Amino acid sequence: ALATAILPVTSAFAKYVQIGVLTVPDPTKQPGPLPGKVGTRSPFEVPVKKPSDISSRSPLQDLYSTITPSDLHFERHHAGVPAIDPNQYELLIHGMVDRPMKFSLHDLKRFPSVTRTCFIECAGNFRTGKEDMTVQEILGLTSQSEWTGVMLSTLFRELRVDPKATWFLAEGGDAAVLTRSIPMHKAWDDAMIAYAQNGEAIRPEQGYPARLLLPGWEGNTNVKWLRRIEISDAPYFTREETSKYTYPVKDKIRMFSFEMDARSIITYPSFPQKVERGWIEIRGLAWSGRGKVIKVEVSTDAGKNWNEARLQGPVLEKAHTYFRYLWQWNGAETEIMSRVTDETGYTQPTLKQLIDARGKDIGGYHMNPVTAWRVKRDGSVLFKPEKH
Amino acid sequence: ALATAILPVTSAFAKYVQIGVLTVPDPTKQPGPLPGKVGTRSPFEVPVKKPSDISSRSPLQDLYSTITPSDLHFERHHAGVPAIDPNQYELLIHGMVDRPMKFSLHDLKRFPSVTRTCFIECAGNFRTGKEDMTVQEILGLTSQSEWTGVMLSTLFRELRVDPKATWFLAEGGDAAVLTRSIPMHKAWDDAMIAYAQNGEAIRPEQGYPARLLLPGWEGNTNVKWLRRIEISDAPYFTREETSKYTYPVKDKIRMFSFEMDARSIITYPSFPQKVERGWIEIRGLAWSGRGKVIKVEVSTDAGKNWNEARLQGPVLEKAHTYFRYLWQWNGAETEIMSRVTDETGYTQPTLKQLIDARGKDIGGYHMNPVTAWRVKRDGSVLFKPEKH
Amino acid sequence: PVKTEPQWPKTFGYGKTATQQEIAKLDIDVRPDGKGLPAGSGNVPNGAIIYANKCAACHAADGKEIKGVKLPGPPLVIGDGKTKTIGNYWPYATTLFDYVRRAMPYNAPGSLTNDEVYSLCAWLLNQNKITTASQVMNAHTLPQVKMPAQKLFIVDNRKGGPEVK
Amino acid sequence: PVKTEPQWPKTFGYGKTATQQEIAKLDIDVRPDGKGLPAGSGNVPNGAIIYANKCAACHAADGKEIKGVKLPGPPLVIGDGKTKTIGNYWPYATTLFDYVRRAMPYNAPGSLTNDEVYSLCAWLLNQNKITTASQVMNAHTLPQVKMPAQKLFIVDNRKGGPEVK
Ligand code: HEC
Ligand code: HEC
Ligand SMILES: [Ca+2]
Ligand SMILES: [Ca+2]
Ligand SMILES: [Ca+2]
Ligand SMILES: [Ca+2]
Ligand SMILES: [Ca+2]
Ligand SMILES: [Ca+2]
Ligand SMILES: [Co+2]
Ligand SMILES: [Co+2]
Repeated sequence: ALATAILPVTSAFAKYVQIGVLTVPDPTKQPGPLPGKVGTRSPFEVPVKKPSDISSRSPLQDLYSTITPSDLHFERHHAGVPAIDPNQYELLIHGMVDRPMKFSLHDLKRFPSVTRTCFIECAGNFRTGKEDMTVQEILGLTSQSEWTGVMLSTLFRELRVDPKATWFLAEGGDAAVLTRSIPMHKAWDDAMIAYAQNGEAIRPEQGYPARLLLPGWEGNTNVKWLRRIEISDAPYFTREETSKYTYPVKDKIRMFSFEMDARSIITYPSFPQKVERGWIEIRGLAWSGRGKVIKVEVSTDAGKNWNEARLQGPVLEKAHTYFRYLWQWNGAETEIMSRVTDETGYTQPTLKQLIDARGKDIGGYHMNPVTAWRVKRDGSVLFKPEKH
Repeated sequence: ALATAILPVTSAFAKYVQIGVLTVPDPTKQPGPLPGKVGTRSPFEVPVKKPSDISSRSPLQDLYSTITPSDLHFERHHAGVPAIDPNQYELLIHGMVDRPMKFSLHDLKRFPSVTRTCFIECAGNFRTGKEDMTVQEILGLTSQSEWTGVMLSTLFRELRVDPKATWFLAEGGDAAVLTRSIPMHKAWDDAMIAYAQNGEAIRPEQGYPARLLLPGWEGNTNVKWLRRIEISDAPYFTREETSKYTYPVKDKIRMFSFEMDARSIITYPSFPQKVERGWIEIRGLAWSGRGKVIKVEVSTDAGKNWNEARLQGPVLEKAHTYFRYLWQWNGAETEIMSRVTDETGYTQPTLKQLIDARGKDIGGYHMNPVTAWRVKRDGSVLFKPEKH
Repeated sequence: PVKTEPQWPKTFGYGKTATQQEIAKLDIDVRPDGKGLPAGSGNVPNGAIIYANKCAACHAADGKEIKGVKLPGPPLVIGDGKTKTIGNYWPYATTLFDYVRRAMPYNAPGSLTNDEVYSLCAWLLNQNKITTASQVMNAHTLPQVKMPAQKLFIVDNRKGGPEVK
Repeated sequence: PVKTEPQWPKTFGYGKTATQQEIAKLDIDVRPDGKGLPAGSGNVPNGAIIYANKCAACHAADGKEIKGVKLPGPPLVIGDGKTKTIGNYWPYATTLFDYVRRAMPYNAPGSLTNDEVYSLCAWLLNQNKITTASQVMNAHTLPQVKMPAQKLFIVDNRKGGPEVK
């Protein structure tokens, strides 16, 4: 029962792994399963997303670098994952264009293609309140992939867009038929239509067969299962850009808040991991929706002193960037935390700075505060939730 | 029956997909499956490796960029995939050291870590002989991952290696207990022990829980399921470096041929894809075991003229590098091919150049010839096998 | 002789022209200026009946938050508390038509007629004390509804750079 | 004040010292100079029996290639053709001991005693016409066997750079 529950049993593997037995007594004395058609995970490694009814979160504390395995990419959808037949799929582009057009998936793939690695992050990516929270629970609504597709500008060029156009509407083919209004300049800058993820066809949960990719912008604007683009001279004020993805800033409500501000978090050590006295390599992720990460600082004394961490290269624009910092822990209780600075000079703020800037009724969107971990004398690590 | 055969049915998905039905009539009219713990592939996308008894090959013609999804990474093993319990796992390092040591997986993960993206390629990666061969069949024994682990030099520093040591033996914990002798300089240069692949724990087929990674060197030397390293002042002449992975060069047999010479192939268009008259973006992969790719040239007229292709950045050392070249096909029969030049000035040779250099009895190792595709008048694409 | 990649052509020629009919089938969006609103109309009494039949199960009989109860859908009608609803948070009434027509009811999106959607808008706006019980909703009247929250909304005023805002 | 990462310590202190006993358990490799060969010995007649029982099913009764038949294992004995075998391709006899002890028989690797492996080496070397039928194999004699192919082997002579070699 144990084995059937946690084993990714392929037919080849099943032959060798007895029910209830995860290993053989001595693997050097018994040939294993032969080469297969599709690889497996070790039965000892069971990374999973943490699902709720509306989202599921990447297990960032269990990951080792900047690529999120495609099947662990966070999910946020508003009416489930649609089952789309790629042979029926069409993308319609119309509105302020010389020639409205529709493109099959095959058409999209024929255009000059580009590949870029960048993060996607849900604008509502922050939870707090308890000490026993994992990175996944705090901000697991961000993941990174190597995306391949066609530049949106390549398609717009094909249709001859009216130069007076200022916005476009992107619409999904899911049961929420989700829509967002996007300023045209993003199309001319770096917007893509992605049909591949981490080398293979994009996964259904990430928008199969094609999605909008707006590097660095609110996850919700990266419309999945993209079926239609309408080019316009005004935004549409859809439900997802008025009732949702807006937030109080003092006495006003801010909308069309596209760029994701710079952010970082220590993923090791973090709850529920445990550490031992001595040398510890502190590790984590940093990113910015506005460009490159240029610096990550780590404090191991509750913010009194800050130390510059090493960045794993190549450091890419609008991309999760892995950082590492070597620390000798003397066994005393302390707090560790990280803060990132991006190429625009923006440094990740504290919760207090965010509240000072936006007021007390700060809401749940675009929350990127410095988050601290308490390292206890016994080596356990607890989240330090802050009131807001 | 169709659906059960090809559907990656998760419990969540199963609720919505009826047997025999891959799509719903209109996905905008019916909510789909909710967020899940582990993502799925679209039932319309079934990329698979091509297995034989001893290897399985990556479907390079179906991939879109440079990361190989972990479950599609090529496999080559000599006695199957061992089932290893990570809690029992130990790496022993001994021989010409001040202090022989053993490291648990936990120990390995505590050391300062590094991440690097590079290819692995089997030294025997070349098949030819038929027109209806796919890229996978011709040279599918290469894949690329983002690897994370500890530099071998970090461990060797810990044990204090005798400066007189010149070689080390790396030994796997599989049923072949596979061994290779490696010159010490590779350890001081860029050898790693990798425990993670594409963000998660390394897969069983790629060496779980830890493998040797020797960027740019023969796949076979990247010993998987690494259990032991012995530091020595001479090579061991193991079966894998004498009976195998050696090849005739004129009247001699060349051994310890570590670096993989530069190579490229067009993956689109390639057999069994079909093209249409008009603009075609030719796409492919290029790499070198000696450093960076600096140039890929494409010929669309059977080698008479060569045109420089675009390289997808960032171009990394010893890494699969994606290239693209825009071509207007007039519908006439022709041959297309690519050749790479690496940062050492080496240009991928023709089969004739290889035979001139090594003699007629050239064997199957370290074969990196330029490979051509015939584009037929009807748009079909066939491999052009050359005699050797 | 080594050449480099040719210039891009004026057009690649992939894809097909979309007909007006094909566009009309998908073009369901509605803008605050009323662009996109279809013919038809609806009123509060009809809206009340449709709401009771097709919406109340998830959004409560009166559309209001129920303390201590987690309904399948969010509250839609302004209540005692500060919960964000149509009445105190939505800047444009056209968004209501657009969203309900495309996405509701959650279990059968895209199933409502245009008249039904107009009626639901009439009822929801009236329940939220924005319009009167006799106000008919159609392509002409709906864009004219002035939403209380509209004045609160500002476009992103972050400017990039070092400032925390 | 911003500091950067501290210098690496002389030692991180992770891991444990390995005992000689722990090393001996895994240290099964054999070098051409004989380093690693265990005590024990074997001869051709014993080798013939063990081979027939444990190896012949996969490598043929006489170890030779059979034209038109694909055996589970490769041929081990030099035949008429140019097939690479121990007799015409292997540079060192010690490799035979090392490999057979660690990896054969394929279905039960690591199951042979040292004496059995020495006997198999004696038989295979004799079948390949390298040693005589009376030659005993042990830690002393095995490294002294001169393999016909040894003179053919050269270390990689590619030098990097532009040359195709
Ligand atoms: C089966 C449950 C269900 C039914 C029936 C249902 N809804 Fe909903 N409704 C929801 C859910 C869940 C959401 C939130 C969806 C999201 O956030 O993506 C929602 C959201 C809404 C919203 C947006 C609220 C906001 O503040 O953003 C409106 C308006 C709405 N529904 C109106 C209706 C109307 C009108 C009907 C009937 C025609 C209806 N709903 C029927 C579940 C339901
Ligand atoms: C169940 C089948 C099987 C049995 C039994 C078996 N072998 Fe093998 N043998 C193989 C296979 C398969 C290979 C090739 C393995 C590889 O290439 O990784 C092999 C390879 C070898 C090689 C290396 C050949 C070369 O040219 O590199 C030798 C030597 C060898 N076997 C000796 C033996 C001996 C001695 C025995 C009996 C003790 C034995 N084998 C029993 C299947 C078998
Ligand atoms: Ca930029
Ligand atoms: Ca270099
Ligand atoms: Ca419209
Ligand atoms: Ca909600
Ligand atoms: Ca040894
Ligand atoms: Ca073989
Ligand atoms: Co979101
Ligand atoms: Co190989």
